[in-house]
Amino acid sequence: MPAQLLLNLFIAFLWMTLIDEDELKFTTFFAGFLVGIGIIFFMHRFFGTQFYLRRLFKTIKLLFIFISELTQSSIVVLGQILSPKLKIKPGIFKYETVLKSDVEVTMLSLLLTLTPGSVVMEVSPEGDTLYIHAMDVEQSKAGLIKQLKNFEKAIMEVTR
Amino acid sequence: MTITLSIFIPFLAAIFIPFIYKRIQNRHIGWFVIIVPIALFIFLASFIPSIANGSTYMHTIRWIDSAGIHFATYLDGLSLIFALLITGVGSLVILYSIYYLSERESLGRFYVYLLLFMGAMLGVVLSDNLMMLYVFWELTSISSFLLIAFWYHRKKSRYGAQKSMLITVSGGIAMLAGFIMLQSLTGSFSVREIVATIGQYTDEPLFLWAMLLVLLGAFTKSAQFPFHIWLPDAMEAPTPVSAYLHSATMVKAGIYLVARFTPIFGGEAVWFYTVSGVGLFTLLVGSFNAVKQTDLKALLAYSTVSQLGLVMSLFGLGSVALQHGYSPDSVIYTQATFAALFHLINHSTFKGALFMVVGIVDHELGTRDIRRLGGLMAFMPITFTIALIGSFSMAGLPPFNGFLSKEMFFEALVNARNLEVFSTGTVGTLFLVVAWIASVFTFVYSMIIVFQTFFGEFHPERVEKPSSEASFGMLVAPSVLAIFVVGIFFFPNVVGNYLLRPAMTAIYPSFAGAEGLVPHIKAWHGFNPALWMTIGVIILGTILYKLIKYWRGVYTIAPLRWNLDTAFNAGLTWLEGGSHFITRMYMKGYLKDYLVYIFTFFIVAVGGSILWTGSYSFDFTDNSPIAINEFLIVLAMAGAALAMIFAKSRMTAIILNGVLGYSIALLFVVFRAPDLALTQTVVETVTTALFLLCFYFLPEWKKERSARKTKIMNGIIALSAGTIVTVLALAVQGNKMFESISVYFEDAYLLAGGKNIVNTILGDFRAFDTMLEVVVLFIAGIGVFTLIKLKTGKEDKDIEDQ
Amino acid sequence: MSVNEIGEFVGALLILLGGIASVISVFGLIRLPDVYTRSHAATKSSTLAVLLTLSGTFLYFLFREQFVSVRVLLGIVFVFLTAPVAGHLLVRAAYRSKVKLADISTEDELHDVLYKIESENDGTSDKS
Amino acid sequence: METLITVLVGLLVTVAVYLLLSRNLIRVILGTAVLSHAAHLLLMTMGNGLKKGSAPLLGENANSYVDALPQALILTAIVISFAVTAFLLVLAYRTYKKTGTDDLHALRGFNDE
Amino acid sequence: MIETMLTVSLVLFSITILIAVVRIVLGPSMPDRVLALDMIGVNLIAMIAVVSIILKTKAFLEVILILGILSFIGTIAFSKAIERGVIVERKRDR
Amino acid sequence: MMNNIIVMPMIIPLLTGIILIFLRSYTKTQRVFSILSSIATVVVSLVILNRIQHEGILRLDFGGWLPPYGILFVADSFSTLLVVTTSIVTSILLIYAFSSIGKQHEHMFFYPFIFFLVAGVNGSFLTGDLFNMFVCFEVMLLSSYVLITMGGRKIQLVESIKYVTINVLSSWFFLIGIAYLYGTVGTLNMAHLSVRVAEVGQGPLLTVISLMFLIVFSLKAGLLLYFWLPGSYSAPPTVVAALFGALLTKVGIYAMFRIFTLIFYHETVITHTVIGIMAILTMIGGSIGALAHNDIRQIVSYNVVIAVGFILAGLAISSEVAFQGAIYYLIHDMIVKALLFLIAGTMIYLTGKAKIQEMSGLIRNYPMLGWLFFITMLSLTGIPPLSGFISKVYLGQGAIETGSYLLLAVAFISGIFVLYSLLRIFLNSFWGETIISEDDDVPLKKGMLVPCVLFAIMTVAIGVGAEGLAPYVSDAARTLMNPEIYIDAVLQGNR
Amino acid sequence: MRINDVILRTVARIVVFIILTFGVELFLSGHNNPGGGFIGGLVLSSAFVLLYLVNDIETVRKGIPFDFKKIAAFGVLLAVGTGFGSVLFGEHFLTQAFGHFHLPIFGITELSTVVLFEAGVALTVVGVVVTIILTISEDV
Ligand code: NA
Ligand code: NA
Repeated sequence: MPAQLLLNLFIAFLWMTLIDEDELKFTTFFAGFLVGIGIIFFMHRFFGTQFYLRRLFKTIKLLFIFISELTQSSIVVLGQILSPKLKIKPGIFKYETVLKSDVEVTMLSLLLTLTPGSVVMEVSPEGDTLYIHAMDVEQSKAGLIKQLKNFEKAIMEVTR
Repeated sequence: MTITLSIFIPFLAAIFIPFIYKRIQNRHIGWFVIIVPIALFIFLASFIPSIANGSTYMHTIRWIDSAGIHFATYLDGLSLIFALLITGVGSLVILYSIYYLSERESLGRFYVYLLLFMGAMLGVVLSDNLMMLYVFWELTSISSFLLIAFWYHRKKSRYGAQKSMLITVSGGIAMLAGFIMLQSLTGSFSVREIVATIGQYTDEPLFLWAMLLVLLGAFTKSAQFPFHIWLPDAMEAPTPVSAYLHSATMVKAGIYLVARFTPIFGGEAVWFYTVSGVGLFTLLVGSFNAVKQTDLKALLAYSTVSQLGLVMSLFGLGSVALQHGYSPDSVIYTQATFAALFHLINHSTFKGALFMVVGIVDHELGTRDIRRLGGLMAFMPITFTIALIGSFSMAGLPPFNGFLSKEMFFEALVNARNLEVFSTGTVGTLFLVVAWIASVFTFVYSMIIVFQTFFGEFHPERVEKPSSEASFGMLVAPSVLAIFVVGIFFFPNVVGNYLLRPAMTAIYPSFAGAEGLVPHIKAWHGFNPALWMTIGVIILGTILYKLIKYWRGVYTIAPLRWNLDTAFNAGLTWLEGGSHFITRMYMKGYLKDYLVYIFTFFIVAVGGSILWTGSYSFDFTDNSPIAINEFLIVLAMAGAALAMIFAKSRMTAIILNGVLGYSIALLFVVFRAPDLALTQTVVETVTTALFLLCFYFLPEWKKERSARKTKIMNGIIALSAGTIVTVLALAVQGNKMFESISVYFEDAYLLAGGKNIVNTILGDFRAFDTMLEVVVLFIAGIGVFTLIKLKTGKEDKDIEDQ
Repeated sequence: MSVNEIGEFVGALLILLGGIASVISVFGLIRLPDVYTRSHAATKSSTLAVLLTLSGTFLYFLFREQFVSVRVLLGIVFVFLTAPVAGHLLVRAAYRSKVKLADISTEDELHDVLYKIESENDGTSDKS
Repeated sequence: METLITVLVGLLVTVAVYLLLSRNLIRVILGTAVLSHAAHLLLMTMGNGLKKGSAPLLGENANSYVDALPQALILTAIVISFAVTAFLLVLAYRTYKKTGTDDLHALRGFNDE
Repeated sequence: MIETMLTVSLVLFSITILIAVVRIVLGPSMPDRVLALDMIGVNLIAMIAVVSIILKTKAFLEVILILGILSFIGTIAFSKAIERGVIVERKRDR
Repeated sequence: MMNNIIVMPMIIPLLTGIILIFLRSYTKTQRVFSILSSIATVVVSLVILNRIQHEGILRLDFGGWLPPYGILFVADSFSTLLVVTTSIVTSILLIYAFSSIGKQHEHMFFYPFIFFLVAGVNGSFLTGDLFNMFVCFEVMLLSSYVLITMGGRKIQLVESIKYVTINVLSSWFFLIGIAYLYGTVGTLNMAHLSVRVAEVGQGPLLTVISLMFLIVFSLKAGLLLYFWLPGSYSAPPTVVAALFGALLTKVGIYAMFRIFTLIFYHETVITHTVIGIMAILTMIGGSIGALAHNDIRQIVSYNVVIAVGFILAGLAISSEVAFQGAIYYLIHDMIVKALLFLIAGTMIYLTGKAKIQEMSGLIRNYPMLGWLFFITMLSLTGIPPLSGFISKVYLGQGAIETGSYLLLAVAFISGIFVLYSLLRIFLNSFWGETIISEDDDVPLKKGMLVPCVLFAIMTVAIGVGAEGLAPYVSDAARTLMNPEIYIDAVLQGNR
Repeated sequence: MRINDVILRTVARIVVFIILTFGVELFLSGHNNPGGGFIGGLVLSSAFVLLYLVNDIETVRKGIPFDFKKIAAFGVLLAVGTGFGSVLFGEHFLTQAFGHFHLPIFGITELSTVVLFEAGVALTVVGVVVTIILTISEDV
């Protein structure tokens, strides 16, 4: 994968030297980079690995999942704060994740924590269990776990 | 030139003595030392004829030219008398000391001090420049200090030395102030120039101050009441020292000063009353106290005090002659001065001899206590003879020189009674009575010396050593002095014509050559009042001496028992105790107190002057508008700040400080200061981190248990400080007087090639500040490292460990 | 209205929304019963607020001055990255420093795990 | 604005002085910190007026700029007060470790002879 | 219009800060206070952004980023202090 | 014309300090390098002093930026005399440090801090910019903070907390004083400040602001606000105490002279009267304090206080002669105070005791030390022909000329207290029965004695050879008396 | 239960690089934009502070085995040295020179001795801040 990036940069640089006679410009480099992307996308099977920008698309997908979750739960929490009577039942629950690497667990935790109504309190020393504080355990635990699964899947698409 | 050199010779000798002392083994070092005074005496004596003919010698070496301070020597009749006394008596004292001091003593040190003193004393009497005089004046105090404490392991020696040093140096400092005033008046430090021009300045208020200050110097040095208290304690010095410094020479420096300054200050009523009054009173006090002494040396010390008083008073009386300048009528008053000079010489001879006698007694018997002594005449005939001559001369009996000068003293007093000037009438009579009473006591103690020591029964068990006559060598010096005592009685006019005449001319320049300035001294002058007074003294004195055990009780009567010494000691103790008390009162060691002092000073000085000068004119017209959000932020900051005071935990306070810091960063943004906002943010964070780093180790805050009153006081101080800062700032904002220089920096790009003005100021216009600021930071960094890592091994003994 | 003006308006609107979100979240900070619930209000709602504001700012500069502010973008990424971490750390610190959960809390699956092991540790250290 | 900030400065000074007069070392150090905040703000108000002009960056082509000199001075002052605070804090820390107290009443020094 | 919106949001942010200060003062627990401080930091970022728009300058965009970085660092330091007392360990013991 | 040489008295120590950081583990090299560079500083400053005699006041515009916009160093006779003395005193004290401070300190950057301190001190003397003076002060102060705590004994820590806090406070006053002044007249260059203040006349507001500076420099100098001084000067190692005693208060005094002769000299009725009263109270307080204690270090420290009052009496009098006196006294005091502190420290080192009643008869075992102390005592009392004398004469003249009799009286009487306080040490500790037998006494290292002897020689030399200094001193006093000389030199051509 | 800092450490790894880059950028752009040696240095040191907060001292020391005191000293030397450099060229102490140079790749570039000066400042700041924090932390 880094090989693809290096190659892409090389193409861009080559492009730049080919196009510009006397002056070096960033815009030319960028254009060369785009050209490189195209070339590598066509050729990536020869490397025996995935096209390296595929992750980008997956990441963007993850981002959108996140933003939608964020908006939904934000509204829920804002509503809870603003409701004349506090009707919440907060609590801590345990969630065992299928994710393995540090980066994956971190990403999951960040996303979960960013969405309102839940905070990751602890990660077990082994890194496979998250302890989560939820704003309203009784009502949203099921929803939260669904959200977690959603995130797990999206994350794995990016990282694996 | 040679005269100047004569001052230096003793100093030079003093430098070499320690080296010689190390080299020689079998010869007393004194034999080398004695060469110096003898040579100098001969040298100075060679000037007698020319000086008697009216010559004077002057020589100047420039020293601190810009200040008019020169090394100017001046030899005239007055200085010559003193110079001869210094070297003459000096020679005899050293001769005496050779036998008196054993080789076990640290003689090197002794003679160094003695030579230092001799040089200093010569310097005093030969100086023309006041500053040079002062130099040597203090040097005599110092060498005297060293000599008194020669046996410094004795507590009493140290005490005596300290006392003399404190009193004489203090007087010296006063005198210095007086000298400087004289210079300010006349523009010169030269005595001769001042004498020449002083007439124009006598009406200035400064003139009087200068006079009193100079007199303070003279009185302290010459042990005049109430400064005489140092002299008896100075007797802790080895006897040769007492004979030399504390009878013959140093104590006469004050007399010299008065004589020297008579042409300047004489003729003033204040001078007359002060000098003669203090002199007479000292005479009375000294003689009265001498009688009760049981230590022979102490007795001599008090006698010296009284004799110095006598001489002093004579100079006072003699100054009257200058009141209207020269006239044939006023010459008569100069006789007092003549008597003073004459008695000065006489006193040196008989008192020197007496001190040496006491030294011999002490040396041979191991005690000087009159109550233990008696009957020494039998085995110390020569010593007895000398003592007799000395004492009788002191008592004013013929055929000894003391008689002559004593008679002249009485005559002067009688003359003074008739004085028209200064409306002396009744005071003159008082003077006369005082003098006469004092003379009676003088007679009594003189008799005590002779009779209680040498007559009566000898009790061997009361003395420490077996008794015998002193060695020949020890007797030489006092004998010579005794011969002078007798000799001067028979040939007084030799002294009068060759030594006193030029001295009189020096003191009364306007009387030079006047008829009767130098009278013909006669032992027999008919039955005049003075003689009757002497006879009275003898009769009453004899009676009092005989009946002494019946009236000794008066010394225990309250006012007479009171002792200035006790007062002095109490004063010092009180001074130390009081100082300790006061210092402890405000130097408690609490940081808080110190800060309170500082803020109080700030509030009083700055706040007070704001109110006093009314510098609180405000002008709010130029204020920028406030947005609501800015106001709210300021409100938040105010809240955070106030909350810091009441914060119950340390971390809360730290957090609140963080709020302040970050909010200030926002204010910097509002005020268009991006660089500041950036710096503030980072610095605040790092500071907070540091607080937390150090925080862990500290215990949780305890509630301040300060009293409510303290809290209110603190609050008032804090509020006042805050108010003053604000008021002053508002006043400044309303009173901008100039445009700032910072307009210049707006050309930063042209000048320094940078578009960020602040950065160009920091990196270029004021790069030096930045460089140093980096250094400050660096020092702090390395300093923190050192502070934590350097732990010296030894632990707090509260003592320097390195 | 030109495209730029619309862009600017959207930017300002986002900022205003951010302001409102911020006030609401601070309302939560006052209102909610314990530090854990407050942390929800603080870390998330205010993160949302700042994200809205920064996005608005980004848009504003983009449309107003045709200026792509990398710093603002970086700022957004940064807040995204750090805000949850900060929240997580704080809540953990609170729990480990034994700040009590509010009474209305219903379950606590962490308590036993954390303190059972700790007391075991204490036991071993006593023996040694 | 100037007046508002000046009053704030006065308040900060008041708080700082009150903290300085306390018995607790950390409070004293916090006092010095607040004191320097106040000084920096005060310096700010001493320029040619707050908010009058643009940030002193020539690249922005404004008509007038705020006074840059006080800003430079404050920057220097901030760094210096940071250095001093750091040292003072460590000093307090070290003193506490050595003496076991941060109560200034217990830290009198020479006078407890 | 835009101007008003911006001003209003500035006021809103400063109200947030003001209330957060109240939370700091009230506590009750230390994490509460740090939370409020963190919130103040975040809101300051927002305010600076808005001020930049109002002043039409890019001069303060750096400050936004810096403030983000540092309030993060500050919060870490505080939570470590609360959690473990020590904020920088010599050697991680467990 | 290029006057880069006048930055050298600051830059040489600065660079030396930095380079010594890298030489941490090479003690010998550190020493050699230290002494060489401090001698170089002496030479350079002497060269500057003489150039001023020929060329008048020298100035160096940093970065070539003309005053009042840039920062500059200004070397006039007054400042340069102090720089020279500082450099000499430091060189001699370094010799003492070599044999006394110990490996541990040397390994912990002791010499760098000394050099930073000197850099700060010299910078403060030379700078022509008020804010830069603030920064130079900080360089000096930070170094002093470190030096006073070095070793970390309890007493050091406790005293330095007070010292640091009070100095932080005074730096704060300095900063807001600068703020006010800048707000009012819009400039920082001292000569330019003088011009502007003169132009509007020193009104009430400016007078009030000047009092802010009075507070700052009084704190630094120990004028009336001296309570921090005795404790903090008693705590550090001997060399450091000597350095403090000799240099630190002098910087405050210098600044006071500079500010109140160059800028705020219009309203003497207020400012100089206040200074006079403060000087009197300082002398009294110092005198009382010097008698109040039995601890040598305290006695010695209060003697510093007395001297401060004495010198500033010269400023209160404010005549050319009085200035001369004050300048002579400054030089004298730097040397003799260093000597006094060294001797006191050596006594404590030798006996392990600090109270006068606990030591006795030292002169038998250490005669040289005893006589050095004796000379010091006399010199401080103002006994001629030692160095304290001439200043006393000049100050007296100044006081009399201007009718400041109270100042005169207190100044001269304080001399007696100096004498008495030191006499107590001499009589109790040097004289008296020898307690230590000659066998088990601590040997007095040559390296400790030599610096003392050098200082003693200097006090004699300055006293006897006062005329040699006269042209410099009178030039300095003339410049102080006539601010336009300084102003012309700084703002030549661009006023 | 042992503390698992996985989230913090993972994020910090990224954040540190952002801060470092930003710090260098601030340092370089200081002459024309907000920033400069001080701020750059401060930001760089805050990156180090973050490293120490997240990891322990020994770990960081293995990764960055510098003596920060020496770095600071070198910084000061550089700052003072640039001042001295101008003396060698016969200019006033601390005279900064700047000019526009044609460099390969960068084109017309403004080069200024101020950069050296500022680099010294930045190095000092980094060295000092890290030294202080390390020293205290090690003293536990
Ligand atoms: Na003693
Ligand atoms: Na003793």
